[in-house]
Amino acid sequence: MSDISPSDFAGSLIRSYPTVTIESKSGQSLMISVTPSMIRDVVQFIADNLPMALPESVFGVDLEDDNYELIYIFWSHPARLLCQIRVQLKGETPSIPTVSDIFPGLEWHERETHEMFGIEFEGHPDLRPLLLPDELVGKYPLRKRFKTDRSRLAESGLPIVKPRPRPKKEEGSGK
Amino acid sequence: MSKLGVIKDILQVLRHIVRQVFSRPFTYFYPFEDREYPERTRGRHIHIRENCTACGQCVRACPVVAIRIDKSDRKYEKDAALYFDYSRCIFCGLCVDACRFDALYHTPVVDLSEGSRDELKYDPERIETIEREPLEWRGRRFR
Amino acid sequence: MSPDIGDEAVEIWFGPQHVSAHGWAAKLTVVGDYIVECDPHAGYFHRSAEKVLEFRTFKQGGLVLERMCMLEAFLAEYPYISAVEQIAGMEIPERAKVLRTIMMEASRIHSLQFWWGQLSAELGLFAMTLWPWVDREFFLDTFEELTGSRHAASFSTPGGIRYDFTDKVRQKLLRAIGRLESNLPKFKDMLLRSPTFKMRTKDVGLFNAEDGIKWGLSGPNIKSCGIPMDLRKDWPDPNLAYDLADWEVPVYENPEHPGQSDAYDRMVQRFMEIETSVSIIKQLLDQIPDGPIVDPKARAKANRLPAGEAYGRVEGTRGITTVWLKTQDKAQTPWRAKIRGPCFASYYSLKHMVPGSTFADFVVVFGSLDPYPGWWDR
Amino acid sequence: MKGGVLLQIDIFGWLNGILGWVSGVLSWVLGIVDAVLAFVWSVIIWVWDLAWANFFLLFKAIVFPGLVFILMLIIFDVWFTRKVWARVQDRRGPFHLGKYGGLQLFADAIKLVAKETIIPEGAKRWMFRFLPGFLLVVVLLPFVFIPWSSTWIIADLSVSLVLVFAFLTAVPVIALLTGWVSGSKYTLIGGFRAANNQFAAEIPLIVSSAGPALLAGSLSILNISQAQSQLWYVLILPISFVTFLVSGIASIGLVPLDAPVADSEVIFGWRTELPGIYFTMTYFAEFAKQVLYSALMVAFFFGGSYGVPTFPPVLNFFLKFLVVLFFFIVVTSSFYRIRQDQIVKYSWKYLMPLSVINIVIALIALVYVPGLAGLLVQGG
Repeated sequence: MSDISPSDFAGSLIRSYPTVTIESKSGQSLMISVTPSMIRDVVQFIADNLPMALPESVFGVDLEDDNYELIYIFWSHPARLLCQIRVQLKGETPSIPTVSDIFPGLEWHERETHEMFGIEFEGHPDLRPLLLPDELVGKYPLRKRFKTDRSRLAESGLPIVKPRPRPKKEEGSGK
Repeated sequence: MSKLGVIKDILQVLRHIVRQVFSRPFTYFYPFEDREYPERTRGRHIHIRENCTACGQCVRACPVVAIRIDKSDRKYEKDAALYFDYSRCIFCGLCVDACRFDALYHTPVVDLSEGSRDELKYDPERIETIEREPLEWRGRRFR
Repeated sequence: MSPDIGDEAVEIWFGPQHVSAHGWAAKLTVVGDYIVECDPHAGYFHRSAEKVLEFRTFKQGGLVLERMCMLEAFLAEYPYISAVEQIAGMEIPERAKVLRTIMMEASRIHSLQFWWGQLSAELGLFAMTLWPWVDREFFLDTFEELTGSRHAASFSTPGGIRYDFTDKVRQKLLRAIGRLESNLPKFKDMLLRSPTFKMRTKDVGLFNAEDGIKWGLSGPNIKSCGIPMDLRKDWPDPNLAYDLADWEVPVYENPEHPGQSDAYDRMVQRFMEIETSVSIIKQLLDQIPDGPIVDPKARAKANRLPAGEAYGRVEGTRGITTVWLKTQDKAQTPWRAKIRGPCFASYYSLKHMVPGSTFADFVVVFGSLDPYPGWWDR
Repeated sequence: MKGGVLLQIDIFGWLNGILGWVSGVLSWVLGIVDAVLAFVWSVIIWVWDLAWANFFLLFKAIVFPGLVFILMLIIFDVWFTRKVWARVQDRRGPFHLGKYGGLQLFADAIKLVAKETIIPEGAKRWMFRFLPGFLLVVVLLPFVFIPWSSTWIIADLSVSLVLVFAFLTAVPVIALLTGWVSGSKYTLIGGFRAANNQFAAEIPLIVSSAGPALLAGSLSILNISQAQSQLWYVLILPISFVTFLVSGIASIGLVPLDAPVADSEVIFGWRTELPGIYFTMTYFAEFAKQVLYSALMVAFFFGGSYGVPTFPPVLNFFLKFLVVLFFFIVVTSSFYRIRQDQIVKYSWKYLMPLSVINIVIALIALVYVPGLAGLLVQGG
């Protein structure tokens, strides 16, 4: 089981999908950059060829100006290999095919990414909001555009809480 | 054999329980019996104004914005009027670490509960002293 | 609701006001006494930690992380600290490495003790809830002696640790471990030999290792299937000192159903975890090197980090706990910090694990996964 | 003017008449009052005479083995249970109010009674208010048959054993009804689980109490307890005692078999929606059943009031009762809760055959072991 080495795995992945770029950070981790249309193929390849691939997480990163990066992380215990798949996305509400049918554990991670970044996952069975209250649905809080200071709080739709009064100054202060 | 083993297990469990009944309880009479607080206990702070230079490092280090230094407050020496908001403080100790002038310390006083939130906002004079009302119960005074 | 169930199905909300649902809720569809569908709902504890981390400096970030799970505070703050250290390229003093490892293992024992007490409470035996909690109290005393706080320790800092070991801490830790070791046979009798405990937990919440890994489960939940998946061995961290001790990954495989795990196996597995942690602590206590606990220059580096990405990982009590960190150049705060809590996967896997079990077993299945709402709601 | 018009009305006579009329009415009213008072007085005299004539019975019914004593005993039981559970769990239990926390329970009761009565919208209001009190009454009734000694017993019937179980059969029905009328899914589940528990435990309970009845040759609890002057039945029926204890726990719904009120599964079962005072009643009823089963076990298996000969019989009974109650509480605090289908399975698979086998073995032993039959005293 543990015969597969990171270089072997990277080689076979390159042979199957030549457009993928692979970068090896250390002996144990691979960085794979793919295009959004290929993500299902690559994840399927990992499910088939990487023994006991544990889907660790999927999350987005806001790179500003409607650029997003989506990172899929898989960990294989027998191969001692960490795979990071990176996808660059662009657009107001970018979309990408879902992989939650290949790895069910990623279903909720995709749900969370959807509500936090507004990234659409095509074919996802259930894209209800996971963590956020109803007032914040469609606001995408983890985007850098979302401001959290009190002056912009009204936009979020949350009830406005007045800041608590500070302790009063002592009398006889200078100014 | 396994059925008899079950009976043995049941008796073993009962033995542990009965032995427990006649042992000393672990808890102590909380408000009336004092426990020993270690030296490093991160309780409420004490501010030593003679050492304070109002540099504001503690304010910068605080992750929850619980400290405020009022530099326009002329009543106090060296312009250091330190306000502490214990309704926000998480007792992380970063302010004490950040202070280079030995002006801010933790004390082992951990029971800070008050009737209202406003009383948890300590003014500069209160943060400099650790006077506490002793607890009274049935005519006896504790701590 | 699938159409063949018909009118017999009843929807029952389990939580969030339920006694044993502290901060979570699941919508169960029940036919007779059997659950046919489970829809867990998250978000009742959501504190937007990832957004909060974007506004906290790197020294303050660990405080946010340890509030994700107070029970394993030493472990929970570590992945963030580790990621910061990787980006800054810090070297950690040897003494800090060993002390960190010792306290992380102590924290793991403490968390496991809390968990088995909680499972006992869910199974109706409050004696076994409070006995481990008494032993846990000694660990809390140790933490208090060491860091000054019983739960929110904030022990590690980028570049080392904040509080040094003293003789008194060492004595208290040894006392806590000694008491735990003397009581373990009693606890094993009460749990693993108790016939009613066997009745309730055997063949309850059974899953395959392959399914479990696909759902994202890790840690003791997967190890109880017989797979030695443990980051302490697999992912050697230069800032920790697990290689100084001689230990094996604890793995329990039930001969009755190899490759599968039920609630009872998870219980046995976690007992073995405690024993492993105890042996690691005992070995490391003899090997604490002298020296500084923190390098002030390295710690000052954490004020402003260069641009970079890092993935901090640690084997938590409940599984793989990670923080993915991205910084921009001369950043005081992270650009993006993603927290991966181990219980996110175990909470999700209820959806697959629960259907088919009875309504009464739901709490057992849930409790046996060692859930902590802070890890999935963050 | 030839004189004025004659006054047609003799005004003084009329005034006199008023006086007479008023005095007549007054005497009539007084007569009625008098009659009523006389009737009340005669009733009082009659009751007084009756009470004097039956003073002993009334004293028994109200004070000593009766209402006051039983209520104090239940209160003591709650305190004792809390203390023992606390010790088992390494705690101290209540200790603030009174000596050793003895008044804690009264404080709890005052708190619970003072709570607002909230009746759920889907509940049937009348039944919801009626059932908890009815439950308490039904549970308190069997105490009349508990033989604290041959004199200190309120009532003795030749079929009191049957009657006790007849009363106790009503309890799960009340639980099921309470769960039903509360209008909540959890209470309904709890109610069905209570019925399920009774379905599991009723028959082993009665079968294992049939052993003492057979040996004593009587269905009266007094006679059964009196028949053990030579030999306690626990020596020949040890398994019956265990099955009685286990099925008693199941019938009450205490911890290892407390599926009806399992708090981690169905919140509080059929008692989930009950507010303050109604919850207090059901809570008391549970402890009353615990007291009742402990007393029954003493009467059936531990020789009733026989024991140390120099002690008064009631004291003998009471000391044994305390020991059995302690054992009862220890058993209920040392095992994990089992599932309701397992309760049914194990009661029917093990408890009932075991209790029957014990009786058969005891009867065979009586026939073939010489000298054993002589130790048994045939009761009434």
